[in-house]
Amino acid sequence: MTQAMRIEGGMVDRERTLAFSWNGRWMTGYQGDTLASALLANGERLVGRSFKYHRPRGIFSSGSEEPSALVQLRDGAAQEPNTRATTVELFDGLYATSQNHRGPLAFDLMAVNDLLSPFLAAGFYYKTFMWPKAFWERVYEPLIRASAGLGRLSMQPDPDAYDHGFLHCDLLVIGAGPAGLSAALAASRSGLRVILVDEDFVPGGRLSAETHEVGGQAGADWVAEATAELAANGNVRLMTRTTAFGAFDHGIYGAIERRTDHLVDAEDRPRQVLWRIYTRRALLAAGATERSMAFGNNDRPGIMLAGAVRAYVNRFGVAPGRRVAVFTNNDDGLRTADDLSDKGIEITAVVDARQGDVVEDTIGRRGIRAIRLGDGRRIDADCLAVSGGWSPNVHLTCHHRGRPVWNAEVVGFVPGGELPPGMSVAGAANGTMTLAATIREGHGAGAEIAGDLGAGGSPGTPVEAVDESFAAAPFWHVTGLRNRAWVDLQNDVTTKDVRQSHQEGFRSVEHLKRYTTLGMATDQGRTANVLGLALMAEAAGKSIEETGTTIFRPPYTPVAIGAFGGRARGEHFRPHRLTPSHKWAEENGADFVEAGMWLRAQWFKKPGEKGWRDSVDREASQVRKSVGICDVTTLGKIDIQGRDAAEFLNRVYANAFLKLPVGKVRYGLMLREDGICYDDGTTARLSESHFVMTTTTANAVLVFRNLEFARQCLWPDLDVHLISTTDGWAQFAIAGPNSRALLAKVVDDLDLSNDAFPFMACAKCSVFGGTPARLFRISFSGELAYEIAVPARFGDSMIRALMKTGEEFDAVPYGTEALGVLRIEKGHVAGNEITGQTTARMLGLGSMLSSSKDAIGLRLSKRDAMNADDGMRLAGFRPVDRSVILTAGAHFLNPGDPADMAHDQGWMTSVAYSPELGISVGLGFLKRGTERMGETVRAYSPVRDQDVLVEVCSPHHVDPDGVRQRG
Amino acid sequence: MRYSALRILKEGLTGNRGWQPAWREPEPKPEYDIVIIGGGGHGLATAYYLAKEFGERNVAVLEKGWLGSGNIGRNTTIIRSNYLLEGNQPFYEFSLKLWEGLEQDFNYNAMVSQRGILNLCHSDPQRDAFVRRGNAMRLSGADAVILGPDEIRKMCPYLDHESARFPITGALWQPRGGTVRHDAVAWGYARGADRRGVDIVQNCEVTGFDIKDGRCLGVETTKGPIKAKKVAMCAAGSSSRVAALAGLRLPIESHVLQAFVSEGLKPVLPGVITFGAGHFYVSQSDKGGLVFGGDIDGYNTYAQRGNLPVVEDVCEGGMAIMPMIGRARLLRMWGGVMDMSMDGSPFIDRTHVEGLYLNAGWCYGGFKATPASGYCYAHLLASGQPHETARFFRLDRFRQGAMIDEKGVGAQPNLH
Amino acid sequence: MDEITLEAAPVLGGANLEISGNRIVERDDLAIVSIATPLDGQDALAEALRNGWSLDVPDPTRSTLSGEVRAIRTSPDQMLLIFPHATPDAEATVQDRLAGTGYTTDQTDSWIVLEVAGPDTLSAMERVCPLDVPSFEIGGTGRTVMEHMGAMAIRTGDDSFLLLSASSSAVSFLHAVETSYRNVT
Amino acid sequence: MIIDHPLLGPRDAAEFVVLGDASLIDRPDGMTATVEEMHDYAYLRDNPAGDHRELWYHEQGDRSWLVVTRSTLTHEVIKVELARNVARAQGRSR
Repeated sequence: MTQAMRIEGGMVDRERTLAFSWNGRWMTGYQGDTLASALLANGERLVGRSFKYHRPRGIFSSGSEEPSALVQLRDGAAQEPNTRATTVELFDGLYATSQNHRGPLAFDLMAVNDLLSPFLAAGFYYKTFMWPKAFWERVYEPLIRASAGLGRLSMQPDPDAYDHGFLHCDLLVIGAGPAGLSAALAASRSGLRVILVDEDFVPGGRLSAETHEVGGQAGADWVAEATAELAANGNVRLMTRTTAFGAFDHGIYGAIERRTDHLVDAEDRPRQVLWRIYTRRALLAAGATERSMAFGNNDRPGIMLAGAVRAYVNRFGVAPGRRVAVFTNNDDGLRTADDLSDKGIEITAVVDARQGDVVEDTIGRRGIRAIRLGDGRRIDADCLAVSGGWSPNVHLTCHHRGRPVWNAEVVGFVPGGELPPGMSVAGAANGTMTLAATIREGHGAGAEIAGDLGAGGSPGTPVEAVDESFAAAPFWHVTGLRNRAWVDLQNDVTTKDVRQSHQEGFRSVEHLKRYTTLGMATDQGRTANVLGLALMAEAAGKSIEETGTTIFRPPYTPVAIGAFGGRARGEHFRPHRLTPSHKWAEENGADFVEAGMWLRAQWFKKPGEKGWRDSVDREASQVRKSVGICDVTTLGKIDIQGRDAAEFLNRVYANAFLKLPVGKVRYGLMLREDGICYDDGTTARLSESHFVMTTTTANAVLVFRNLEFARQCLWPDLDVHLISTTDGWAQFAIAGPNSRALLAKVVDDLDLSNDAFPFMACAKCSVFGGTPARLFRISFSGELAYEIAVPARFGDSMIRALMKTGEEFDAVPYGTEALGVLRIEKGHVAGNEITGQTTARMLGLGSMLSSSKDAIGLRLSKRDAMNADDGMRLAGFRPVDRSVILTAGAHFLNPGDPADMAHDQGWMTSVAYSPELGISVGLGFLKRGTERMGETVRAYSPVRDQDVLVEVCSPHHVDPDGVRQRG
Repeated sequence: MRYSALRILKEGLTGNRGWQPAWREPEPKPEYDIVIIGGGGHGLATAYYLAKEFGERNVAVLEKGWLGSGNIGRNTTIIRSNYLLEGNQPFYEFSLKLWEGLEQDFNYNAMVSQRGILNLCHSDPQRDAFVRRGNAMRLSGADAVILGPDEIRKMCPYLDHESARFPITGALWQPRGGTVRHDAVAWGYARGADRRGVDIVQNCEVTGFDIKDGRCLGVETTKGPIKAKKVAMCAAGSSSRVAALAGLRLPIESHVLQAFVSEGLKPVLPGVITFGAGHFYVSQSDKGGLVFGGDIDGYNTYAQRGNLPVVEDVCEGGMAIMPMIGRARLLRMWGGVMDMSMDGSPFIDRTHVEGLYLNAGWCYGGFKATPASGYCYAHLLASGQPHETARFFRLDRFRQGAMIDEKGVGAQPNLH
Repeated sequence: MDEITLEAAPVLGGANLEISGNRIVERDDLAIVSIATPLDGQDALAEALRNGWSLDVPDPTRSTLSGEVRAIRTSPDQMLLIFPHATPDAEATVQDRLAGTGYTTDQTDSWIVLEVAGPDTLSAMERVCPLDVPSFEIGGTGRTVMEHMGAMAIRTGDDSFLLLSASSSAVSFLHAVETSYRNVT
Repeated sequence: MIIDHPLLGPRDAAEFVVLGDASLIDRPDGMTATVEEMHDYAYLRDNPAGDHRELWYHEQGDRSWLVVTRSTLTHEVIKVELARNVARAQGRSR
C-alpha cells in the first residue's frame, strides 16, 4: 500500500521512509509520523475494539488522551499492551498489532456483546451471577475474566533496562506549547535554572497542529527559534518525550522520559528514565484537551476530534478522510473546515450546534460512511470531525486533592481551590484559550516567578501573535436519540448508563464513576469526564458546579511499572553486603544464604557429601570435637565512647551495666519501651569511657537508631557518642575445645590461660606478628570459644591464616547452619525466639530484668498480662520416637485435647538435628513450660503432615551447667 | 426490588427504565435507638447485621460524605484469614466464612472471588514462621498449605525463579483467600440495611457529642442534633478526630496507604500474591487491572495521597518478584487513611463513656474484616457482650500488657 | 608457617575503570578516622584541629582541607578526618595530636572510597544521587542514599568527586556508580 | 517530601525515618512513673488533623533526630528543629 491518504505539507520528513508492520501487513510512513498518522496515511481506520461491547474503534485523537486506538507494540518479551497509537513515534521496523478481539480485528467474535447490550447495562453484574453459589468461581467469573482486560502481557521478563534520576531547578515548566515556551524564555532570560518538559517528541504543542503565525512567521518556525535560544542557555534543560505525571509534596514532580521507545534497538540503554524533579516553583502549561458530544453511534471509526483532524492534516500531512463533515459547538471546530478546504479536502457538511443543527446518528459498520442530521438529511462522510469544546488540562493542579472550578465562559473546569504549593498555571491549562493571550500569560508567569525568586535579568518581551476567535457554547448531547450515544468510548459508557446510574441512586459523581466505570479506562476519561458530568447534572436537575467533579489522581498518563522499579531488578533489587571472608568462602565450597542484605556462608561442602545435612553435621561435630571457625562479621558493632557511656548503657539494657569492669564482656538484653525483648548481644568494655556493643545481624540498624534516639532525645546531656564499626572489623568466632590452642598460635604476647583470660574477658591485642586485633572470650555454641576481630582489610588474609594455622587441629570453617545447630543444642535464643513478641520471662531471662534502675522498657515489662504464671516459657523438646525429625512451627497440644485454638499450648520455635545427641532436638514456648519438664505433649503440624509426641526438657540440650565454655 | 437474572432480562427488554434506587435518601429523625457514625463498609455492615440478625431497626448511619467514600472504596480488595495470633485468627476466619455466604445473604453480587492468596517466603526463619502461622490457621478451622519452591514454580512460572536477590524458598497458600469488588460491598450492605429500615444519611457530618454525667445521649451533626440510646463510632481513618470530639485519646495514629492499579490486561494472575522480601502484593481485578500496593508512607497524615519514594519502593518489589509486569503501565495511584494502632490490631469495645462505643484501629486490614467487624460490633451494641471472636479487641489491652502484635514491632504504628 | 603475616587487601582489589573518558578509581591509600566532640568540648577540639593539622572544624555541608588532610562533618558532633596513611594505626596518629580532646574511632575499614572524574560525571551523578551536586561548590559535601546504600559525596573539582559508602556493599556500590556512567555515555 | 534540615538545608524525606509523635521525648522517669503514666506515654497519641510535632531521624544523613512541625492535612512543613535542642528546652538533661 502506498500511503493513499498522504497529502502535501506537514512536519514529516519525506526523505526518510520507514517500514512498519500492522497486523502482519507491511506499510510505510515517514520520519516524524506517529503510528496513528502512518495508519491513517495508509487508509487504516479500524484499529481496535472497545472494552465491553467490542465495538469497532478507530483513531479518535492525536495525543495522549486517546481512548480508542490502543495497540500492542513490538512482539516477544518486549510486547507492550495498551499503547496509544497516537503517541507512538514511528520507527523503521515497528511492529504493532490490534488487541481485545477474538478472531480477526474486522470479525471479532466478541462483538456479540454489542447485541446483548440491553442486558449489560451499568452495574448489571452486581445483580446476577449469584446462583447457584458455587458457580461464581467455576463458571461466571472465568467467563467474565476471559473477556476482561485489553492488551496482553508477554508473560516474560521485561527485557529492557530502566533508570531513574534526580534533577533540581528553580522553575519547572510543564508543556512546551506557546505558553510554556514563552514562560521558559522569560524565566531563563531572567537567570533562573529552568527545566522545560513536553510529552511530545517535538516541542510546540498546538502550534505544531495549527496554522497560526507567531512573531510574523509560521508557528513551527518560531518554535524552532525559541528552542534554539533555550538550548543555547546553559541554565535550561529542554526535555521532550518527557511527561510530568505527578505533583508530589514540597515541589517534587515525577516525570517519565522515554529515551529509546522511538528507536529500533535500545542497545542496552535504559528504555525510560523516571526523574524526580526538585523544584522551587512549577508552571503548568499543559494546554487543553478537546472533547466530543453525545449523539447516536458517535463512536465509529472515522469520528475524530476536530483538533486531531487538523493535527493530522497540518502536522503530519495526512487526510483522515476524503469527504469530511464537521460537528461543532465552538469556533475552534469551524477552523477545521477552513484548514481542510485549504488542503483540498472536501467538506461535506459543517454542523454547528449553536445554530440548532445537530448530527443525530451515523452510518457505517467498521467505519463511518455517512451522518444523519437532526432534520433527517443523510450526508456522506468518511470522517466526522467533532468538537464539543476544550477542557483545560488541570490534572496536576488536583494532585494535592484541590478541586477545579467550573468556568462558564471556557465551558470547562479551570484550576481552582488550592493548587500544590509552588505551582502556577498559564495558557489553555488555565482557561486562557487564545494564542496571543496564552503567550502573554506564559511570558508574564515566567517573568513573575523570576522576580519572586530574586532573579535579576531582563525577561524580554512576549512574542507577537493574534488571538483567534473563541466562542464556545455548552452543548452536550443531542436529545431524542434512537440509538446509543457514547460518553466513554473505551469503557463503553453511554448516556443511558449515566441516566440509569442516577435513577438507581448513584448520584454522587464518585458513585457515578464507580457504578458505570466512566473515566476509569486507560485514558482516565480525558475526553469523556466533562460530558458525563454534564449529563449527570442534567439528570439531577443541577448545574455542573453543584454536581462537582471527581479528583484527578497521578499519573497524568499511565507510566510503565518497570520505570518506577528503575534498576532494582533481579540480583540488583537490593545491595549485597559481603563479609571479609566471602572470596575465601567461595573458593572453599561455601553455599551462601541471604541474611538481610548480607550473604553468609551457610555451610561448606566437602567432596563426597551428598546433602547439606552431611556438611552441617560434620561442621557442628568438629566444633564440639576440636575447633571451628565462623565469620561473624555481620553482627552489628557499635563503638560507644564518652564520659557517660556506662551510664548510657545501663539505661538502654534491661540488665545492669554500670559496673562492668574494663576488660570484660557482658551479655545484654534490650527491651522496647513496651517491655518486650527486641535484641540481645554482648558489650565489651575496652576502657573507662569506651565500649563496643554487638547487636544481632537483623537489628543492627534499628538498635543504632534507638540508641541515637535515647542519646539525643531522652538524655541529651549525657556525654556519649556512637559510631557503627560493623564493616570495619572482620570478626571470626573460634569455637571448640582446641580454640585456645589454636589462638595461642595466632595472638601475639597474650596470656590466654583461663585465669588470665577467663570466660567473658576481652582485650586489645595483635595477631600474626603485629596486626592489631581485638579478642573476646564469648561463646554462642557453649564450647570454649572466642571471637577475634581484625581490621576488615586483613579479613581475607586472616581467614586464610587461621585455616592454615588450624590445620594441625583439623579446624573446620562452619556456616550459619552449624552455628544454628550449636546454639539450639546449647539452648541459646536467637531470632526465632526473640520475635518482638516475647518477654524476658518467656525466654527464661526474667531474672536479668533489673528492679533497681530505670531502663528502657522495664516499667511496662511489669504489666499483669505479661507476667501471668501460666504464660509461655522457653523449653527444650525431644521426640519420644527418637527417629523423628521435628518441625519448627509445630503447635503444642496436650495429648487427648482437641486440635483447636482454645487448646493451643505453644509452639516449636527452632529445631535442629543434633549430631552430639544423635536425635532431632527443638526449642519452643510452652505454657508453664519450665514446670513441665519430663511431660509429653503433641507437636502438631498439620501443614507439614506431622503429629508427634515430644518430651519436654531443659532447653540446654548440651552441657546444661556451662562447664565447657568456662573451661 | 430483588435482583436476579430474570429481572435483568425483563429490564433489558423494557429499556432499563424500571430500576429503583438502591437506597432511600432520608432526612434524619430526631432520635434513634442506635446511631452509627460512619457510612463506610464497617458502619454499613454493622447497620445491616443490627437490623437483620439482632432485630434493631431503629438505626441511623451518619456519613459525612457519600456512602462508601472511605477506605471501603480505596483498598486493594483482598480477603483472607491467614493470621497468627489467637486474638486475631478466629475473628478473621469468622469473617471469611461470612464473605462466603454474603452475596446470597444480601442479594448483591460483590464478586467474592476465592482464587487464593499466596504469601511467598525467602528464608528459613520466614518459612518456620509461616509453618507456625499455617498451623494456627488450621487450628482455627481455616485452610492453609505450605508450598515448596517447585510447587510455586509450577503454579506461578512468571515469578523470578532464576536471578532473584531473595530467592523464593516457599509459600503459605490459602486457597480460600481472594478478592471482592470493594464498592459493591458498601452498596450491598447499604441496600440491605436500607431495605430493613435503617436510615442512611449521607452528607451528614458529626460535629460533637451530647455527653452528660459520663453518658452519651446523642450527637450534634451538620443536619442538627440527633438523640440516641447508643452511639457507635465507626469512622476508620478519622477515628481519632471523632473520638476527640468526645474527649478521648486513642492508641491510634493516622497514616496513608497508597494503592495502585494498572491498565486493563488479559488475565495473568489467578489470585493474590505477596512478596516476602519487599513491599509488594498484587491481584488482578475482573476488569483486568493489576491491583497492587505495599507499605504505608510512614508519616502521620489525613491527606488521602502519598509520595514517590513509596511508589518506587512498591514497583521495585513488583519488578523484583514479577519482572513480566515491567511493560504494564500504572494507571492510577491513590491513598487511604488508615487507623494505625499500637499493636496493629483493632478495637471493638465500649468506651469509658456510657452508651458510646468504638470500632477502630483496623490498620490496613479493615476490608477483609468488614463482615465480621459489622457482625461483632452489632453483637456488642445489641447484647452488650463482646462476640466470642472479637473478645480480645479491647481498648484497655495495653494497660494489661495483652498486646495482639502480629508483626512484633511494638508500639510504633507505622511499622505495623 | 611460623612466618605468617597478614596482608591488607583493598575491598575492590584496587578497582580502576575507564568508561568513555571517565574514570572510577578505588582509593585504598586513604585512612579515615572519626572524631566525636565531647559534650561541651567544641573549643578544645577546634584548637587541637588547628594546632594539629591547621584545619578548621568544617561546616555541616562543607569539608575543610589542609594539605592532604580533609575534614568532613558527618553529624552535629562528629566529623571524619581523611588523609593518606598506609598502616592500620591511623587512629593512634590522630589521637596523638588530639590529646584526648575528641573521641576517635578508626573508620578506614568501614568505608569504600571511589574517586570519580570525567566529563560525564555530573550526568552520571544525576542518575544515582538525589543531592543537588551540580550546585555544590568545590569542597561541598553531602551524605545521602544512593541505590539503597548510604553514601557521601565530596566535590573535589568541576568534574570530580570522592564517593564514600559502606565497605561491605562496595561491590554493589561500584556497580551502581558504574551503571550510572554507562547509562549516560 | 522535603525536610528543611536546620543544619543541612532541604533534603529529600526519603533520607529519613519517621518515628511519630514528638511527645515520645517526654519519657517519664521509670523509677517514679506509674504503669498508667508509662502506658499513656508509650501508647496514647493526640493524632491531630492539623499541625503535628513529630520525630524524624536523618538516618541517611547526619544522624540527627529532628522535631518536625508539619500539617497532617496539607503536609506543609512549618518548623524543623534539632530534637536535642527541643529536649533540652523541655528540661531534659541527663
